[in-house]
Amino acid sequence: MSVAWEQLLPWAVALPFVGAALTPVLAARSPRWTGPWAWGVVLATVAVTVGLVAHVAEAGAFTYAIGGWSGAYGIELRFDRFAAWVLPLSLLFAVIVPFSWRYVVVSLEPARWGAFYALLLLVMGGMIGFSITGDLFNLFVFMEVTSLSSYALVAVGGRGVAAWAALKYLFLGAVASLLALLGTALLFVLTGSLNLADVAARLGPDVARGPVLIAFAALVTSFLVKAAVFPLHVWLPDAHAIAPSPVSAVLSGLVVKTGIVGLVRVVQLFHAADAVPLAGFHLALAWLGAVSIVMGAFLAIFQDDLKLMLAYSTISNVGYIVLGFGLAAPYAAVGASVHVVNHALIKTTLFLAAGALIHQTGFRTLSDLRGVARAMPQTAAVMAIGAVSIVGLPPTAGFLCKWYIALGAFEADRAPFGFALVFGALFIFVYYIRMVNALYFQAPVHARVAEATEVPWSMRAPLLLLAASCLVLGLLGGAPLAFVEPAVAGVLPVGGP
Amino acid sequence: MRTVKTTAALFAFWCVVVVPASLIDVLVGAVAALLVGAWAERFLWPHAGPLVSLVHPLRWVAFAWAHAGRMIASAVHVLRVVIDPRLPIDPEVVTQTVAFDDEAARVVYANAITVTPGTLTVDADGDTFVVHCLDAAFADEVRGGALARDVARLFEGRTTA
Amino acid sequence: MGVVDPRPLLAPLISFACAGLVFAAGRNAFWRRFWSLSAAAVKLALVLSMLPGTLRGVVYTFDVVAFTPGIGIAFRADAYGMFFALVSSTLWTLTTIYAIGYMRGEPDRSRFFGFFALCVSTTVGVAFAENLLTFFLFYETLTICTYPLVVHAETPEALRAGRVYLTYTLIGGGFVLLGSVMAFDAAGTLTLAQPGILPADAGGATLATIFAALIVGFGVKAAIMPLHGWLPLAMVAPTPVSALLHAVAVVKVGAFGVTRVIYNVFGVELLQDLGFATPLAWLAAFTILAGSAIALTQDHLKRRLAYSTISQLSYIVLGAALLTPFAATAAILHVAHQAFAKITMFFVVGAIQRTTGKTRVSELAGIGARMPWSMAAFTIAALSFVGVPLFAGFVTKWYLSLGALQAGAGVFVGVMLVSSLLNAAYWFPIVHLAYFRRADGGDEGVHEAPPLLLVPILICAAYVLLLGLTTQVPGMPFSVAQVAVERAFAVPAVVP
Amino acid sequence: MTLALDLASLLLLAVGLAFVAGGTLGLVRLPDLFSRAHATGKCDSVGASAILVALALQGGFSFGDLKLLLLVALVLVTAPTAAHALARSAYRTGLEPWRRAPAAGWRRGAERRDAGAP
Amino acid sequence: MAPFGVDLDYVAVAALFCIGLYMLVAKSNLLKKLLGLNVMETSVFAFIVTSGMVEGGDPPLLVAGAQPPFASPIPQAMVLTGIVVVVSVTAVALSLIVQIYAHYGTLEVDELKERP
Amino acid sequence: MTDVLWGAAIVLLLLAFVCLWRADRGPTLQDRILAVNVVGTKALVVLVLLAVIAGHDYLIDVAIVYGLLNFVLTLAATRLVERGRILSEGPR
Amino acid sequence: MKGWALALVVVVAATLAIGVQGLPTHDAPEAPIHDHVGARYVERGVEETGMRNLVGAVLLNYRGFDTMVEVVVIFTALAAVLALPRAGSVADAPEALPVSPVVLFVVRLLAPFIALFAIALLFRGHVSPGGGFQAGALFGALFVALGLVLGRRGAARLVPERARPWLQAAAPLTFAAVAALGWALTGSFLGFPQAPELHAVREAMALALEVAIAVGGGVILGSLFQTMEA
Ligand code: NA
Ligand code: NA
Repeated sequence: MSVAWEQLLPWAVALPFVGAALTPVLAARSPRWTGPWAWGVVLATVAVTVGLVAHVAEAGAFTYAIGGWSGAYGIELRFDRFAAWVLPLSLLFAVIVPFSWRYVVVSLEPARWGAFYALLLLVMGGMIGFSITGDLFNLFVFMEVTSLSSYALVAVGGRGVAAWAALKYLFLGAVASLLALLGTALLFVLTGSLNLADVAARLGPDVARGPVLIAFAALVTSFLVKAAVFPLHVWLPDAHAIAPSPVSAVLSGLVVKTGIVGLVRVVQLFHAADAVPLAGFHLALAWLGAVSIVMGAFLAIFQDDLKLMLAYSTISNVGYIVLGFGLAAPYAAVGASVHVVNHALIKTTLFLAAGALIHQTGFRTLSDLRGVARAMPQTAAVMAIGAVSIVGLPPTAGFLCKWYIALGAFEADRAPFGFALVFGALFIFVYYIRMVNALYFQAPVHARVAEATEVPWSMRAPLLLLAASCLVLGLLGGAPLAFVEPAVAGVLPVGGP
Repeated sequence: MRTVKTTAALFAFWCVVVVPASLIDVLVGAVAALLVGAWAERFLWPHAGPLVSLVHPLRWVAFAWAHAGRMIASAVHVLRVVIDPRLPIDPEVVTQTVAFDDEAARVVYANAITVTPGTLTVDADGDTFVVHCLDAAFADEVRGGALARDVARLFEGRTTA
Repeated sequence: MGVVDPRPLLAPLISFACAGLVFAAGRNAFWRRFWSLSAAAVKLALVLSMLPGTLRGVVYTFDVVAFTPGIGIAFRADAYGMFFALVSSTLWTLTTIYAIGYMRGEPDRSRFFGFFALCVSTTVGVAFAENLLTFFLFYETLTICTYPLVVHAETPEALRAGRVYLTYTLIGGGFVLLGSVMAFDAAGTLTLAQPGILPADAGGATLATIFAALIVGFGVKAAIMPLHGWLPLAMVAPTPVSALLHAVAVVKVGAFGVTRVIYNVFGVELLQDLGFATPLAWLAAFTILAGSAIALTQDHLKRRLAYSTISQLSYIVLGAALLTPFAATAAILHVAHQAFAKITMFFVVGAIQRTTGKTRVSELAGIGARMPWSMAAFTIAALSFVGVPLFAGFVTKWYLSLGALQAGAGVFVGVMLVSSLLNAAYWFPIVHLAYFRRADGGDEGVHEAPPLLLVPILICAAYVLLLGLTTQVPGMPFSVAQVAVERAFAVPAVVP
Repeated sequence: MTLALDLASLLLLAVGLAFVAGGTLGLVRLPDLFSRAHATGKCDSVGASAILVALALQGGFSFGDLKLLLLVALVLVTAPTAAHALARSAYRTGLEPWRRAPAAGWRRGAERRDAGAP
Repeated sequence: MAPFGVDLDYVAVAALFCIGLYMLVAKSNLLKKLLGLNVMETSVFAFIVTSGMVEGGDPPLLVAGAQPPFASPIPQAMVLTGIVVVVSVTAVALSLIVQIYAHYGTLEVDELKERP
Repeated sequence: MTDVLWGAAIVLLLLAFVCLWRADRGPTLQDRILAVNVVGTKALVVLVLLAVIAGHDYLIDVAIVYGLLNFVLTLAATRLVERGRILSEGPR
Repeated sequence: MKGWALALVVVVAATLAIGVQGLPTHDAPEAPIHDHVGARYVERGVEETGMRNLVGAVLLNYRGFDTMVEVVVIFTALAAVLALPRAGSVADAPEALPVSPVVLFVVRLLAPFIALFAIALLFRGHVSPGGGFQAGALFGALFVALGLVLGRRGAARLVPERARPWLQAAAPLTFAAVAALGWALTGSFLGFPQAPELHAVREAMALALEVAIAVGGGVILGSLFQTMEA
């Protein structure tokens, strides 16, 4: 029996949304079942997503006209290979949701369980929609679903500090959204259209350059903020560190990637339109990426708080991705695309493992967590595997990303970025080594750490699964490349390698 | 009974807002008014019916007339005050106790004070009214209680369940 | 002649698997030892099984995965790689035995032996790497796997040494990565199967950058001065670690990398045209002399050994940088010679430390009487280093001098001579102290090292003797080195 | 008739604007929340109502303009109520009403009362 | 309106945008910042709506008697959606502000920064 | 006549800006709410003016909605303040 | 801070001033906004959607997907506020402070009219803009106002306890249901049938969406305020 996968595309968005809407209804009757329910919804969505991805891998990109209004006359979904590459990230929710069961039961009163899971599902649905929509305004609305639920998820865990971190996040996020809306509005005024492809087609040479440039700058700035590229990262560290660990995983691993996806979409649009000086822009992007790598890593070095360190590391890793796309060379773009997925997986692993350590010991700084590896060998090992992966040591996938991006730097005759990339990575070594040192090679200073027990299986199983995935993704090495290269060829101003 | 009255008032309102042009408009209005009227039972006054129907209509008209006059007068008064470069005010707060039998009377009194020149109801808690007066003359007026008597007369003979 | 065969992949994988089993063994000493030893044996057997083929000129290859054309993970056991793999797997077997004895009663032995196995695994991986990418992969993994061994004691001193070690090696790794990326960009391939891949028309600046990046990168682990700062500090590690890693695995991987860069990335011909090798040769010569000079001033035994290692490694670099077949032969041979001699010395120093607690040269008076067998082995190694004829070290120095003359750089012969004098100056006092001075404490009884320590010591010492005596015996390292040199220079190596 | 209506309308409009302006002036000039609430609660509601009635008279009064009267009722009910709610909130949260300082009394009577105040 | 060749609507929009931006950045009180944000958002909405107007155009209600040209319906739909989004964000922001005030007793950023 | 109405609308808008000064100045939160409420009333009138000027009856509906929202939001904000949920005047 | 802010504003203002050069004069009928997609909606909107109010046609039909996501945004706001920890009482908060009887009276007086006016807006949605959203805003205001004056227990009576979560989820769920129906009828997600014999279905679908937006939006707005105020 053959499934008409194309017909299922809108349901990849609608399923999590419907699931989210029903979660509080369920919560009113029995809060206990909201977790499994959310998991079920995630699994169903993932099933649809995976089917779609397989379909695209086989049959290529396709569009879906919502309501039958095709082209610019309605809203079009576009499932291209780039979307197919980033969409499987939603798989991570299938691990994060069960991981958070324990957290939810221990830390939240039952009245809030439904809302918590609903927010997780909303983040997921928003991200999926964001990745597949072919409409500028629709992009904005989906971005808002993700952003709004992210703000709230940051604040779930505590009162003062958490709310303050969430509000800072909200303010910057709202400004970013506003910029995206401004850019969308300008492009709409200039072209009379909201459809990405159509806008690109209508941004002819007779369209005034000034407003186009402003629209471009507004959109790009917006997504750079969402992606937390230095120096637009200021919202990230507190938000990601203070949020509950499963949420940190979602935010750091997944939500910042919407900024990247948005960036790719914008560049795609403006490249097709040939309306702005993209070469200069790419160079600027590369610089931002390089600075992010170094500054993120540099700031991470000074963090004693485990999660804060991971948060800064996200800035650094996003730097890799942005640099990769900024180099505008096929190899670099491949590396950046791979790193989008790679970093999501690894950062999820790390944050969940950090969460497990904090959950079991009650401590969150490296100096307090010293020597915890003896008491919690499995969690510590997951942490170490994550560290090795994110540092990008061979034979992990992280290495491959760096390799490709550096290669792209030389390919594009931008050798200095190759240097920056390679040696920026050394900073990252430094703080992960600090982490491994603290966990493994230093004696416990707290009895609670020395006597901690391993996490319960509902948390441990996701951790082990993730760690295994990190290794597999690394050992698979180039296997995904066969998929990424055409994906990148479709979204970049340059052909595939 | 109250539901019917509410529904009737609502239907009249509907006619003003929608300006029915077809039978459908009327029917929908009637049904909607009935539904809202029924739903309003959940939050309207627990014991009494709407104000309008229970007060002698003529008294009400007279009071409303006076009310409108007070309103305009007070607006004129404030206007005079604020355009006077000296800003001739010397506010004073008066606390007054007036016993009304009726919740509606209390509200009407509070409102009447507010729209009377130079006075503003700051608080109304049971029988106690706190009035902000722009100067002593108005304070004395409030203390004199003429307005309170007017309102009391307006509600005289009204039965409260 | 290339033959597809999984053994070049299996050899490193064996100890990877073994490492997992050792970690899993936890506190169970039997299974820890069992897995460690059997992996060592299997690996040695695997490598040896390829030796006959290698001597016949067979090259075993195995491609694991190709990411894009020219980039992938692949293994290839050529003669030079075989040579290096043989040395390391032989020494691993011996060191494992020694370490079992040495580490008795230490905490965290599973961690120790697990990472120990991983280190050797990566070393063999480096030996069999078909391309620079695979090479780099193992090169970096080695860095990470060594770290837990360096900081094993978990003292502040150890942690500091670990930090310094990582700083040096990771920056070095960065340079290697950079050089590799640029090389790929220039050549479109990274294979190490050719006598040089870089095109001459890639541009002088680019080629110079690649050369500098790769040499600096590998030079860190090869401890070429001034990149050697980590090595003396790393001596804080347990002695088997110093022995294996700082005599064989880590440092040799660096030196091996340098030779790979010279012979397989650039190629002799291109380098001769470019002239990049000359400064490298001078740097190596400087390191040889300066390392020895500093060793002379060290009283701490392991530190003296460390500076000696720095000096000795540069023989290999110098040999490679001279770009002549004789010098190349010397370079390759020295990989084995230095390894066996130095490991002998470390073993002995470790044994002394374990049995008597002495760690300084000045404390060794009369030790020859107390530990006659150990000190005999030490003496053999010292003689070899000094370059006394019939000992292995002499062979190296002889060929190196020939190579220098062949290259028209006679000055390096002078360097050899001065170095030998310096070697003598810092080794013989130890021998003298050991045999010709009486201990102050009067504790004159024989306290030889326990058998688990002594047996590896004696085997290594015997091998040092053998290496010097058996240059003409097929199957011994010399013959393998010859095959390797023939490949690198595409001419039969002349045996004088 | 139309002229008369228009004139009435214009007059009401002018008066309304004057009241609104007065309310605004009061909002700016008056010394504390309570006195400002006087200004807005009265001037603004009356002024806005006047303008709305003026608009209802525009071009004759039609059935559709009943809606405008609805709006007038809304404004007349809500503006004073809002002013009251705010004044009450300020009063209950402890805002002291502004008093004219004795020395600056603008008429003699003020001093007398202030002297008698506790 | 475009006297002196200046499109006054655009000027008003830009002015509103800048006022909001100033409030957002310069004010220390969180509520004022939020207000500034809303002013900025309002300016963008105003931009969208005015851009959809047309000289002498009717609203896009095709009832009897309506004459073309009509204002474009898309900007109005966009703004309706946008307003709802902004209201939602504002509601969440207010909830967070309520939390912050309950915890710290202040809404001044300068003071919040000093709290742990 | 239309010009007169335009003029009235502009005057009202200017007055609204004047009110915003009070909203910024305070000093109490109630002052600000009051100022915003008054701005809302003016905006309502402007909406009706526009409705009459352009003949768009639907704008009157909008004005009614606006007036109601203005009232309810004022009450809601007042309530939040008097319940101590938000208070802009932090300790000085 | 102020200086920086001012500098930023100046930069932004300058950028905007330069940037707007060349923006199409709005109001001009030949602006792109009027001649492309917008033109088609004006031309064929009534025929294609059956709605005379083109804004409604865009909201519910042409760009109904946006609106679906938008109601999800409202729902997100609710979930967000419900997920937050309860604010807890401020020590000196006058918890039992009763609402002013004047306010109570006025709100009670207005409430039924507000409700009916909201319904009127909904009912007239097909000829005047807003419809569902304005009605939703009014319902929201209504719930907020009643919640204010009635207190916790009084407000709880406004909507039956068990119906509340369903009403809160009404808008997204209705959208999904309508989308599914359209999927079944026309083969496209959220497709509205155009066949003449299905016009009644089409109207019912649009009405369902409007009602769901109004009621769902209103209930959510009310819940938001109550949660915040509590
Ligand atoms: Na509508
Ligand atoms: Na919408």
